Amino acid sequence: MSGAPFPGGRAASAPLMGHETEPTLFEMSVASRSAYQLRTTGVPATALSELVPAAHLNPEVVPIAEVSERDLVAHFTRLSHRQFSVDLGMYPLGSCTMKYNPKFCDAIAGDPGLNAVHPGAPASLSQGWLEILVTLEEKLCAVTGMSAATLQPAAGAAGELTGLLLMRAYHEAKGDHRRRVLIPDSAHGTNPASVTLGGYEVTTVPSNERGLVDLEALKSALGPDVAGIMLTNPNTVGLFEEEITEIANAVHDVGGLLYYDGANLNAILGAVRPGDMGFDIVHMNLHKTFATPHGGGGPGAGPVAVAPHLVEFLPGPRATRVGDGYFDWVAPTRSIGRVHGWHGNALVLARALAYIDVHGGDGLTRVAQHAVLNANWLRHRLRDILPAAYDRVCMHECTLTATSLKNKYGVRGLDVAKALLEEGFHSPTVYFPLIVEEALMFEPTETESVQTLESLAQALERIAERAQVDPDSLRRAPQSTPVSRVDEARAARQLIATADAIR
Amino acid sequence: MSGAPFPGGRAASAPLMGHETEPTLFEMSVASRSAYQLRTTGVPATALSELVPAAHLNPEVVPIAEVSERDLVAHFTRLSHRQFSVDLGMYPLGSCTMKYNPKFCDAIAGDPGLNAVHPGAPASLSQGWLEILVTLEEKLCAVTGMSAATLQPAAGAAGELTGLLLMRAYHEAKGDHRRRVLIPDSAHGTNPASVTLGGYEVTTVPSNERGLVDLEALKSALGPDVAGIMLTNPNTVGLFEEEITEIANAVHDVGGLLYYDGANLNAILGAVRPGDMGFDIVHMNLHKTFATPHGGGGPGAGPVAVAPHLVEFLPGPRATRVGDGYFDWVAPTRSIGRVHGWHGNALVLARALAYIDVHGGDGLTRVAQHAVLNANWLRHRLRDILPAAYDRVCMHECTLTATSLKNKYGVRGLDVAKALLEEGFHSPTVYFPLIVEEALMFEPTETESVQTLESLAQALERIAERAQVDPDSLRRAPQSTPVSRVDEARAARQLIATADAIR
Amino acid sequence: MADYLPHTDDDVQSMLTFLGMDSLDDLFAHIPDAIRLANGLDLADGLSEPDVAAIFAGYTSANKAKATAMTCFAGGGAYDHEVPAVVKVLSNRSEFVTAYTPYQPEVAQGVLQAIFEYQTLVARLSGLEIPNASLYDAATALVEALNMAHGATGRQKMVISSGVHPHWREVARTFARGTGHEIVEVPLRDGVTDWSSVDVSEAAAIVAAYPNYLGVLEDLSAAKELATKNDALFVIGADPVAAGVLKTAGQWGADVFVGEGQAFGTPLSFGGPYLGLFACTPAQVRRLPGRIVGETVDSSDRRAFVTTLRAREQDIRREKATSNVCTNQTLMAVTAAIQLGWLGTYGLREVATRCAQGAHYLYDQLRALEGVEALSSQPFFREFAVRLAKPADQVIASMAESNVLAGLSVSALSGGPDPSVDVDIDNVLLVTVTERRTKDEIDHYVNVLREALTR
Amino acid sequence: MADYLPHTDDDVQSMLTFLGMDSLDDLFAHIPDAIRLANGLDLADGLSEPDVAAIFAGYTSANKAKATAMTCFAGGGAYDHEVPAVVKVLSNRSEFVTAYTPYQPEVAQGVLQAIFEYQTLVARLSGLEIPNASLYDAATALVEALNMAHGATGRQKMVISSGVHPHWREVARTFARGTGHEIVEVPLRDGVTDWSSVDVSEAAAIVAAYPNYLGVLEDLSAAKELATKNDALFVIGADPVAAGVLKTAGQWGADVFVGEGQAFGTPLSFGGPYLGLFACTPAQVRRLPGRIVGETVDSSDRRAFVTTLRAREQDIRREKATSNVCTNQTLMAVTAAIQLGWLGTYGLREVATRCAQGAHYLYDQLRALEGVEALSSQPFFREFAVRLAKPADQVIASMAESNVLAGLSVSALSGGPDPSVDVDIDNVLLVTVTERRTKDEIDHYVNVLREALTR
Ligand SMILES: Cc1ncc(COP(=O)(O)O)c(C=O)c1O
Ligand SMILES: Cc1ncc(COP(=O)(O)O)c(C=O)c1O
Repeated sequence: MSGAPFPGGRAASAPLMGHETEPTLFEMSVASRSAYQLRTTGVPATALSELVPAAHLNPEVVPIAEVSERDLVAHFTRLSHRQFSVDLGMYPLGSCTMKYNPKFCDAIAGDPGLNAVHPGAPASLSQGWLEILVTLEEKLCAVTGMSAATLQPAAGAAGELTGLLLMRAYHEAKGDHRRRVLIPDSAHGTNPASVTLGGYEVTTVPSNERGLVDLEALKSALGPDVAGIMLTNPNTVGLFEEEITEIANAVHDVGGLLYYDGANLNAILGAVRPGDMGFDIVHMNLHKTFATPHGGGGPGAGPVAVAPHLVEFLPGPRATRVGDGYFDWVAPTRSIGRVHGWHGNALVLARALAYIDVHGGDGLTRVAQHAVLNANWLRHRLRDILPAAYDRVCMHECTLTATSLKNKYGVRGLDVAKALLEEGFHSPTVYFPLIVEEALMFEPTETESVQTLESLAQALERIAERAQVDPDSLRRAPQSTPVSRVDEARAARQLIATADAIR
Repeated sequence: MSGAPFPGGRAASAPLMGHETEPTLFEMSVASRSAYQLRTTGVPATALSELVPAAHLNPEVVPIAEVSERDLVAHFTRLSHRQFSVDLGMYPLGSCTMKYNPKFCDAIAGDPGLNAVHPGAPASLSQGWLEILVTLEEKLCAVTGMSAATLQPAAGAAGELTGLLLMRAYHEAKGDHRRRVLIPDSAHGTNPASVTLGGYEVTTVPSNERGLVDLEALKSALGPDVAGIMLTNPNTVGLFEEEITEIANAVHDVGGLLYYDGANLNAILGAVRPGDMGFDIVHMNLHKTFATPHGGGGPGAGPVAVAPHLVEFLPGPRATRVGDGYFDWVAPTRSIGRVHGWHGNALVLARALAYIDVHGGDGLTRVAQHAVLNANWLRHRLRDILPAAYDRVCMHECTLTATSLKNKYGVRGLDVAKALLEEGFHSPTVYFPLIVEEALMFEPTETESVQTLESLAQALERIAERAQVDPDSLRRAPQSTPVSRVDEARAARQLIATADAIR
Repeated sequence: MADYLPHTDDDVQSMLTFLGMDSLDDLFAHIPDAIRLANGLDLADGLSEPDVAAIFAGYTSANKAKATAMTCFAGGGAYDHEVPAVVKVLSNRSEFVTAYTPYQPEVAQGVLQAIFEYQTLVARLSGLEIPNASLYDAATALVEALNMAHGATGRQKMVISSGVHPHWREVARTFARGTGHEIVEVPLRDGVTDWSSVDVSEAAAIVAAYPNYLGVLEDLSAAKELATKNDALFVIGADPVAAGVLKTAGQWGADVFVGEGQAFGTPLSFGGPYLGLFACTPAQVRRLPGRIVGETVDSSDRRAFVTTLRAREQDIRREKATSNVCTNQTLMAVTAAIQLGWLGTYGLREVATRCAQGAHYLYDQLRALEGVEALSSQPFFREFAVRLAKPADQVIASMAESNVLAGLSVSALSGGPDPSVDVDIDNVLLVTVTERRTKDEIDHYVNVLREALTR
Repeated sequence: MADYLPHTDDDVQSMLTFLGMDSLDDLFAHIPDAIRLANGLDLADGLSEPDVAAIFAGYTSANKAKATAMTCFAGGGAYDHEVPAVVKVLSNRSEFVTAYTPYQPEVAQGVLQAIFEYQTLVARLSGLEIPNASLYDAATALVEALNMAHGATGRQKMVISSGVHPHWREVARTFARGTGHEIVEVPLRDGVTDWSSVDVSEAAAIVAAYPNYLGVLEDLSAAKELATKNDALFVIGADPVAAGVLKTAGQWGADVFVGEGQAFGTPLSFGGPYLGLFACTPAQVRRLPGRIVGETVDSSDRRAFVTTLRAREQDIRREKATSNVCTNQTLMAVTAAIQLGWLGTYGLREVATRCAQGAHYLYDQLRALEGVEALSSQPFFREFAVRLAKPADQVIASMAESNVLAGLSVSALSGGPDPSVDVDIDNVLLVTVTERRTKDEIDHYVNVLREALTR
């Protein structure tokens, strides 16, 4: 007898040594084991029952987990070895701009001079932070060609909704109650969802055979009840809306506003600005264009910049330059109010400012140039196995299609995406945008070298070859990953969202 | 044609996605790519040829590598995924004390208040550092029962040689020129190598059938030409030299000194001190007992503590408490001189002090107790498949033997060690100490839980079973690791020590 | 000129040649000239990292209030808790930091399992079965709860205690501009919500705070009863640290729990990125906002994790989605799982207890000070409000000179008068004590405050 | 009471039961009572991490000379170079930090390949074919070089230029106590080694420094000739940063190169852990000290790396080993590979060039100062010695008040009179400029020094 009923502690779950599963923190837990260490305070250790009435005390102990620091480290280090990341290799997820995240910007955010500041400290005691916010706002306006911005929205979708509320405030201030917002059929799902939350109805505008907004269809959808249109340019297919000025005029003509979904801003830095295209409201995804890390699904930051006629409505309070080198919080006169519990994802904002400062105007321009160069090189390189949905010069991403593989060998885009994992690359975005059949959307970003692009192309060539020779192996892919293809249907059928769920 | 002759950038080399090799930094290099960014200084950029005579300038450019920061990150992150470590799982290497290295101690060493101090700064400007060194010295003396210590030696072997030079200085100061140093046959290889460098000859003392120094053989090896003896206690088999007092008396009786190899100090913290056993000189491996990380083979730190009669010979200068809260560098009166370019591996020393402060006397005592408990539990748990070379209570490590597996199935200790890698554990130390046939030396350390020990035991049971059923598979192990069994003979036959070596 | 671009001039040339182009400009030729930027961006040229670091050194030195330089007694939803080195190191593992949302579960088990563990902890601490994978912060989590209540009841009226943090209420008001919700704020009397003062009939949600933002522990039974009686969802915004020892939202009968998870391993960070905690009853699962990770198996029947119930989400349901949230705060959720793993069951209890002990120790001393009066006589947990003889912002400014961040001015927090405070709000100071505050620091606080009041 | 031990009381009890024991003491029962500690260690009880952090905060604030607070013009073998965030992050990957020496190559390819890359870089920078995997530091690397020379020639006489760093020479003298080497130190004249002043016949090694520790670039042809003529090994201790632009040790004809690798990514660290660089000609490979990594294949013919030529090492050869070194400085070697990868071919050249530019810019201004005299008229690289009108330690102390670390006192470095300096050594200051020093900082230095001299 060993006295140890539940074995643990193996590294077999780390792919370094095999493909077994890692226990959960709760499975590792052993009663009265612990890791925490707290400061000696000297504060009288009065029993809690003397401080708080019994009615408030939980009669039960809420179980967390009881593990040693050593096991905690092993567990999360092993989990990290089961996780792909930009730092491990190319992550060509279209629409996600998974570029290299400079460690320098992380170091900036890790400085206690920034991260140990309480958000409720008076402005006089947090001048450095206010200056960061003001400076970032100014630079984002320079990049987008807008007048002012709010930095509060915590991600792109939050920026969208903020933008729609600004649109609403603008119209309502004029006593103008509009009903609809136009959205192209290629739009990202957050756009229509935000429209609903903004209190508007969605009118979908079809794309034409060139993958662009159908200008005639757009015009016929317009009317005095249209509050505005949400676009991203380049659009989600990776193509530039060449008739953007005509679109802008048409929307403005009916009194509508133009909203720019900044997810694809990386393509046009230094080349063209949303403001110059006629947009009134622009959100940016700092976690895309400005290289702040995605964190496995956030945090992001979705600042919203606006044209002069919308500045008075911006969320407040806004860090503002109020005097010679002095900054204070000022609420815009007709502010829609806060859209975040404090000032936004501040450390993400600081990272983005550091990124902008390092690049400067010249560097940001090169960023877009090389991002576009890479996408076009890849598109052209892959033309024989995965043709582009729209075969012409694209911007920072290229939407390819696996229809011919599907028709010939029954290999779907998803299978290609999964097989790519075995080849050491993250998959592209699959089945988005919805308007392209068997879409595989590759966004290489500017930080990948041409060697890496070539390597990706060769991997896809090998996969195309396997499609011919052994299509079944692709449908079973991936096999060399920590787990093989995951049963998503089962997860949805019987929800097990916690370790305590009844199975 | 793609314009990219050398593909790169795949993560396939990271075990997460497969088992391919990672290119070298040099294979990734592309002319005029770069990552570095330097401060703008404003210093006149005079041509180097105007500053340095042509005779000194290298007419050629020394090639380093030309990679982007992104590729640098991917390369070394992928390499890290090809590397086992304590943070990933149990690392029961006997004699190496691979315990958990607290992240707190790393944070201490990462503070610019310590790591940005120039070693040549005057004492008045580096009082914090001097206080750290003095405090650590005092605490190490309390742990070992000695009078004073030098913190300069950079690892255990450096400590050994320093100790031998102290031994020599002691004898020579008395005009006593001795010739030999005794070493048990179970000693670590650094011991005899250090003896040679200390200018002495090695006399090997055999172990008896209990795995301990043969006292009679020792006595007969002693004589007036013996400068001293080097021992570790517990010895390298993991057993306590119970006759240590008799040994000490015998050595002292001929005027010799006792040197304590501190590699195994973890076993006896708070239980017994080398000074009380009669040792005159003690080195410690802070990278073992005091949990400073091994760094893949260093840095370590090997302070040497001595009894009163050796203090005057210690290397200098030594940080010394010279007044009320003031510290200065003082050279011992008959110092043998420096043994390190500066003050030793200072950041390692700071980590060790933090570790000692967290544990305190009580915690260090528990460390040894639990380390010994774990080793004995494991020894007893494994008795049926891997019997102990000496079957009785051991200290912090247990030396088991695979002879029966070898005799029965032709499976060697090395095969067991390699198979263990497939099971998610690092191998134990194999074939050391030399006096045990097919030795597998396990040192679980105190930071592993009994669950982990049980898991290890079950893995070894599976391996023992495989030895019976499919011994060949063990001889081919490991297979699930980044590379399979490595051809060591070929490496030695044709040395390829650099990417430029002729193949 | 600094950047992170790999391409050499030769690379660019050969790539252009491959594309049959002459210059990088050709790639942008299809953009109409009229809108092309003629002279690039109106931004200075790039600087090297160390040059930028020097600029930021200026910012950090201008941040006088950093908790490393000033002893922090400010709270109000943002707490100065111990974050040990081990948690920082693990949560900074680049695999977690530089991953995207786990779209390909086969190579995202690390993040997915960590979220699953986070979800388990949120469920336990909230006492509610269905957590999600995180939201932006507590304020926006409250908005999602209101949207859920609207979805569940079809009603628009949201009855919110003014004991809910003023910023959360403000955010709720902002988003109500789009959803059309009617926000009814219920005043406090002696620090306790006076539910009887408003009409709660036809309410979609009854929202209470626990403890409320002024620190008071309200008895929530009455609010629960109101919610039940009126078929409204009962939403509790709770301090998750308190959940280490106090009744959980579930125990009080909540249908929805929202909270701020910053306390679990995320530094003060000037307010973000923080962590919106969210959990609800199984009855509301199809209305859950954001992502949720579920357990399943892979094709070899090994346990695996995956984001699930995706049919609620915006990328699939588009304008009918339960929420528009996409990118959320995963890294903070992973961090919370790590920090809670470090604290463990008894560490969390210890932190909660020490917070309460420190707060009460300080409170008892302040009550004896001239010019300081407790705002309410109610029980509290780890923060409390006092009414000073002087404006709170003046006191904060003068205590800052002694490197004490005295707390938060309640009028600054509320942006003016607020139904939560029925006395002169300008003089109300919200004081918070965490487990990091020592007796010496607290005693020093008392002395410095005494001085500030008599100055 | 704080520790990192997992065992609960129950664990301990059940484990003891498994062993048939009653208490932990039983495990130590075989240790004779006479030597057992009766009352434990004479050390205070353990403190929690934050308590210990508070103690260390006291130490760090007492370290006035940190380069973050004082502009560093000190060098002498320890340099204030730029270490970017990316290098810190990568070299702190816990897989590198918490691994042991790569005894099991199948799970140590990460460290092994990184060392292989490091070795390649050392070979290139030294101009010698056979590097090793690192030694403790430059001083001990020099000792290994002397031992190699002894092994190669059978001789004991080591002729060392006093341009070699005083500490390295002292370490050589210390270890010569054991090996019995005769250390002959050669004086400098006007900063240049006067080889003719000593008898080099029967020398095992001729050791020169490049640049020498006073910054001077000596022409090493004469020394090389002496070595050749006397069948001695020619050992060069060179600044590896200089190797970015200056002649390599190999180009000067060295048989052995030693150097300090701290400049490659390791912070000043109060002197350690640093990195002993070592390389030699193929003729000496069997005498190589320490570990060396070689390329080979695995059983599937995939490229793999492994420590090789192990037959030289102490664990196999024991008392006949080429060296006693076991644990070395791998993490610093890995860090050097990363830092050099970041610098790249042209970054290293740029760093070297900027060091020289800064040093000459400062030198030119100092020459114009009253009370400052150049110690030698010879060419130098990035540091130089000046003779002041006042004792160097006084000047350093007074410049420190303006937050300038003025340099190193050569008499402090030498521990007294030294054959390298033939003037009043107390007044000699060694001044260093790295690529991090700005023109403003250098100009400020000049002003502060002027003040210090006239005070
Ligand atoms: C085109 C587009 N719009 C909006 C978004 C939403 O951004 P976020 O995820 O930051 O909310 C995304 C994110 O993927 C996107 O690709
Ligand atoms: C028993 C023993 N002595 C000495 C040493 C040498 O220590 P170091 O590697 O620090 O030089 C070791 C290291 O493995 C050891 O195990």
